[in-house]
Amino acid sequence: MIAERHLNAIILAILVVIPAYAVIADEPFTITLATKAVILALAGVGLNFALGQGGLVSFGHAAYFGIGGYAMGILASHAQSYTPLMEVPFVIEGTNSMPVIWLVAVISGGLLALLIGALSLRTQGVYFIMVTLAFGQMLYYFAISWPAYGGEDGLSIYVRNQFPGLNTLVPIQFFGLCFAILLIVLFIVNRLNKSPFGLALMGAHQNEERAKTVGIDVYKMRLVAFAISGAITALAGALFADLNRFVSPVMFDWHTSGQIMVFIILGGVARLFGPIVGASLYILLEHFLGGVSEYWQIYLGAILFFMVLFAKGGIIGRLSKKEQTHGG
Amino acid sequence: MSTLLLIEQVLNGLQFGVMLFLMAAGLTLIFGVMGLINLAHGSLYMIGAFAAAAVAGWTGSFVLALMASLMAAALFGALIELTVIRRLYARDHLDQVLATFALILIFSEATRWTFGSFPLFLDTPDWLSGTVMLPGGIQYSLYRLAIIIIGLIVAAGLFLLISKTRVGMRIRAGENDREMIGALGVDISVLYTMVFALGAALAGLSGALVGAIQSVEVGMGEPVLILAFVVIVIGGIGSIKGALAGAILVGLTDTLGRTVLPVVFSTFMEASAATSVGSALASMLIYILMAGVLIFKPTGLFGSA
Amino acid sequence: MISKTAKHTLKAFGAATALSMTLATGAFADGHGAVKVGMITTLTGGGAGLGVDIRDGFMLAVEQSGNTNIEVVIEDDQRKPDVAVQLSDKMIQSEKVDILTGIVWSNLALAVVPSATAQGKFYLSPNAGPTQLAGKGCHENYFNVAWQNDNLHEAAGAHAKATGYANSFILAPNYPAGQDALTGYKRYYDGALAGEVYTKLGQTDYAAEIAQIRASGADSVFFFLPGGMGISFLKQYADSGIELPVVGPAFSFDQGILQAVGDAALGVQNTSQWNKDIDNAANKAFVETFQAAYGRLPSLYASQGFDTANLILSAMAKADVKDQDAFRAALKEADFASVRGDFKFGNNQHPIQNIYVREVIKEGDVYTNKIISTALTNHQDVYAAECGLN
Amino acid sequence: MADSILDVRDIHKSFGALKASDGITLDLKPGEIHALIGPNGAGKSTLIKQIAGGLNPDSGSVHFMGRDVSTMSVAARARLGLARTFQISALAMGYTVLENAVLGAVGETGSVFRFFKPAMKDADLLGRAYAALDRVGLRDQAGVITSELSHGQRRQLEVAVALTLAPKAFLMDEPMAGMGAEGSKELTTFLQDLKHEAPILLVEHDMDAVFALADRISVLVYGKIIATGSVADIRANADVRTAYLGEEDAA
Repeated sequence: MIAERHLNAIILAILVVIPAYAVIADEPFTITLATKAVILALAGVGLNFALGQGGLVSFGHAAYFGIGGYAMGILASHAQSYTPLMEVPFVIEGTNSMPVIWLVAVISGGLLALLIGALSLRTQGVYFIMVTLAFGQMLYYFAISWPAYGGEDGLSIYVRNQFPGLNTLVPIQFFGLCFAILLIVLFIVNRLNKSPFGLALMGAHQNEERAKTVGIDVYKMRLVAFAISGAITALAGALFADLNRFVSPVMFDWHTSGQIMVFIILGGVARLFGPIVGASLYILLEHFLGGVSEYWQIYLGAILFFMVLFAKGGIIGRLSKKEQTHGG
Repeated sequence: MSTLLLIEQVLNGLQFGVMLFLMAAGLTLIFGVMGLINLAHGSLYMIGAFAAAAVAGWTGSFVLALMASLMAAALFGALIELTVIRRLYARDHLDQVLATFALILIFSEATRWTFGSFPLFLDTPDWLSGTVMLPGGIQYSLYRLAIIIIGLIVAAGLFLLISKTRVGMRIRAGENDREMIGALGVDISVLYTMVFALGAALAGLSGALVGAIQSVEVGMGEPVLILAFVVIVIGGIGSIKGALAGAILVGLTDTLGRTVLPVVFSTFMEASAATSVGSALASMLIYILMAGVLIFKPTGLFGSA
Repeated sequence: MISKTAKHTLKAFGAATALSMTLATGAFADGHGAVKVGMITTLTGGGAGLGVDIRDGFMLAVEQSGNTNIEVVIEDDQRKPDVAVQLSDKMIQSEKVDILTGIVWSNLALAVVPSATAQGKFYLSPNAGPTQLAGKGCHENYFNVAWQNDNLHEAAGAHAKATGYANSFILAPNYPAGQDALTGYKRYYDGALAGEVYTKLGQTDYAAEIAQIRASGADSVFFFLPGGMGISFLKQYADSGIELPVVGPAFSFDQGILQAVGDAALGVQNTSQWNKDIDNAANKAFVETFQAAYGRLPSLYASQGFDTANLILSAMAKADVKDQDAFRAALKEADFASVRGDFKFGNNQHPIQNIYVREVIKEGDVYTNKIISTALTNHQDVYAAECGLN
Repeated sequence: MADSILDVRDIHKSFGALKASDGITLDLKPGEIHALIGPNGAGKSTLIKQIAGGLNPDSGSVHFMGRDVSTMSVAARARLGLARTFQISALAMGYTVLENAVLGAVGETGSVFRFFKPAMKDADLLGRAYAALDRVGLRDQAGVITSELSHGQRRQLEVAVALTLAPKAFLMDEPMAGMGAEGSKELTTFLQDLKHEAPILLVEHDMDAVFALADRISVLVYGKIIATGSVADIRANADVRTAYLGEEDAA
């Protein structure tokens, strides 16, 4: 048993060492896997803010992951074909600049979450879980049948988008970029968690009545938290799309929502680094079990199941001794 | 669209709804009594269909196949309840979602391992195939009519079970107050296993009934599972009455939506585009319905806060 | 047993063959350099049957060749495009394969093929033939060994026209391949349309559509509903008592799912570029050996996997894969005995081939197809003209 | 009645056939403890909910500090200075004692939308929280997780959280419940002191405490106030004796 902050430092170190080793050993695919882990972890960090800190069990975060992906896909495909996105009332051109794409992804993810949250937060418990799922499915079917951007075929972007000063097609550089974003977001989320906002959000999670009786507008607070959460997951979606140079409606599928949730539960709900551990472990399992048997999903299912039953608090909860609080 | 066609489509929507009800009833019972979100309910549906297909293949009897589906699903239901599910009652919804999600993976791949990657054959029996002429000149599938009747019988049976019998009284007590039922001296763990097996049997039955006119294949339970959740959420979780109302509402909305919307759109759009846009909207319609219901009634139509 | 997926098993299998076939293949083995093939296909979940067939057909050809210079790495894409993309990265970056193949679905192919060919790898499609890759988006390293997506639907349209259908009701799921299917049908069919319906992808209940068909006054029905959707539709259609003739592409009538449809499919006419009764030596041998090896009749997909492997083997005999230009030229010659009979590539490296009309029959207890006519002879897709290759 | 802090006017609330509030009128004046007593099921909780927010009356109004707050949310009323403690402790059980107090202080600042400065390093919030903990004598327990507190300590913490709001009036739902004799006595003294800061509407079962503390008492029976008056008035009131105290004695 070690302190959570030490554990977190070890986790970060592993995430740096593995790709560094892969560069030396010339194993670019290992870097790709690590990049995927980092990006999915980021999606998880987004959900974890709503789910862990806020107690808002969203089963529809694929909506934000997908909208981020499509923000990238739509902008980049227009840049690729040199056609403007819209001409009336004013011209908007596509772009292949990552920072612009990220900004669009974050804003559209945040706005979408604001809209969905405003409606969903009227419900609670299982109803909330299911109504968020419903919104996710709505977008999924919309994306499949909307022909303008490929429908079920999705959109292929032949070249990864650009970031000033980097060659994003070099795996380690793209990894570095994603890792840096993850660190920045982790820093921000950590501050958020500890801020009065985070304190009140978690307080309302633990006891909603209490938060209300000290004068906190719980609905409005949760709505803002939900929007922040959606914006972060949308950013991850944009990066994921760039990792694959491809977007498709699968990003909106309920399995995607479930998977992001799995990362959090595996790693540890409301633990800052929970999604990172969860996503990394999931990808490792998927990668190695896939080589063991055609029926590898049986093993994956069994492992997930035993994790739920016997590792309460996720892996971080198991390994670290300190309960996360605002103390200190 | 002619009135006659519209009536037939209403009937189709009703039949689709009744089918959903069989699935949703178990789901809502299990949630109402044990407070469990069971994503693996779709797997029990699949098990029912596979058991029916296997038994129909051996014996050629549809009735035996239906009984096999009931028994196999109930057996599997009881088995997983006794071994794993009961450990989840005290957990929060999040753990339940993940654990039962894991069960889906296990069940799906184990089924594929047992039965192979190809869909199985299950057909309607001769005495239920073909069509009947309904009043007004509607030619309607006998089998679908049978599904409507079976569904309504099951619904009536469930209402009687819950309102009139001792077991039903215990179920109602369990919904209201888990401690009280313990105090009544009822062995609660037996009750839970029974309720879970009952819900599983209903799912298995609907899998078999539907399997005869659809495709018996791995993964067949998932789309239905999502629909069943939509149904019980619209109806209010835990309420059988709500499940019935929700199922029929969803069935009608979906069926009428996908036939009427393209027609509506074609009044002001070019035909091909109208079909495409109309169908796109139709595929989103039940989710829009669900969101709409929850916005105005946050605990569903018949749900209690 | 080559029906196991793991690559370890396959390597072991390769070693075993090497021992037993040294004499027979001695000349072959020292011909040209080794080739590593990465196969990304669907082996789990609902669509696994198709991927399993492609894999089994492919591996059968490899086994029969006795060529020890070919190594095959197989991975499961779970029918998810993002997984497929990552597997292709893995195959290219980590396994360092020369050729990719195996993808079943158009949307997955669209996710993988452009970037794989851009990275200088060959991609040989054993099943999907999306429009985007046939016209302007064609690529010198992309070969389609199956068909362009429209082909079988065009053949169905041609067949409907030839049969004299004048008022078809047509339906397909509302997604790009479904929209292409209806377009393809309409390209060759010139009668009226009694109705045109897009269903929800993954829909399993077709009561509403069937009621529309009944009310529409159509004289024939064309549908494209792959996988479980087609099984559901056919069973429900048969149960509805509507007697209108049905035509469709082979996908809903293929060996793998026909047993699940049962009597409901009997007599239905469908279009395909292959059937087990095509009369040539290669096909006879293929059907027999496939049945012997796997205990089931081969499907369309198995035949496409088999042809894909033989195409690669034929090119290996002529050129070293490291010499891309030579190898590409060898592939383009298509100098192998296709189970379809005549087979050659057009300028866009998609097949020019006959497409037949088959009818579903019952042989003993087994449902299968027999060819009744040829719908289109030496048919090439319409997009070839837009392709810059020649 | 301009001098009333809290003013409940002719509230009616029915659940089906049950009239939980049947024309209740009562007020709370500065500097007083006004106790609300009544047998179980008399409608005390329903009344408190309508005063605190969260349950809207069918008719009638609630005025607080001269404003009609009848349609305001719980949070909005709390922000105006209406503090509340609960019958069953409503605290963030996973938080430390200090965190709970800081949560109250955050609420008092009026805006929860402060995203960057750590709450537990904010001198202003901490000062307010510690001051409240000091007053109820929980400072030594500041670092303890709330779920580990004794029952009595939780009641104290409830009061402390209410204090961080610098309230204009308190609604206290059975603060004595579950307290030992010693604790009750201490709390009694404390409340005597507190009422000069902000008046207290007190729902309490402990009759000794009520008679010791209250300046005025209202008796609620079947949704109606049957009597309001000083301790002596109520002791002497015949109706109250039969309707309420009599039952109590018999039980």
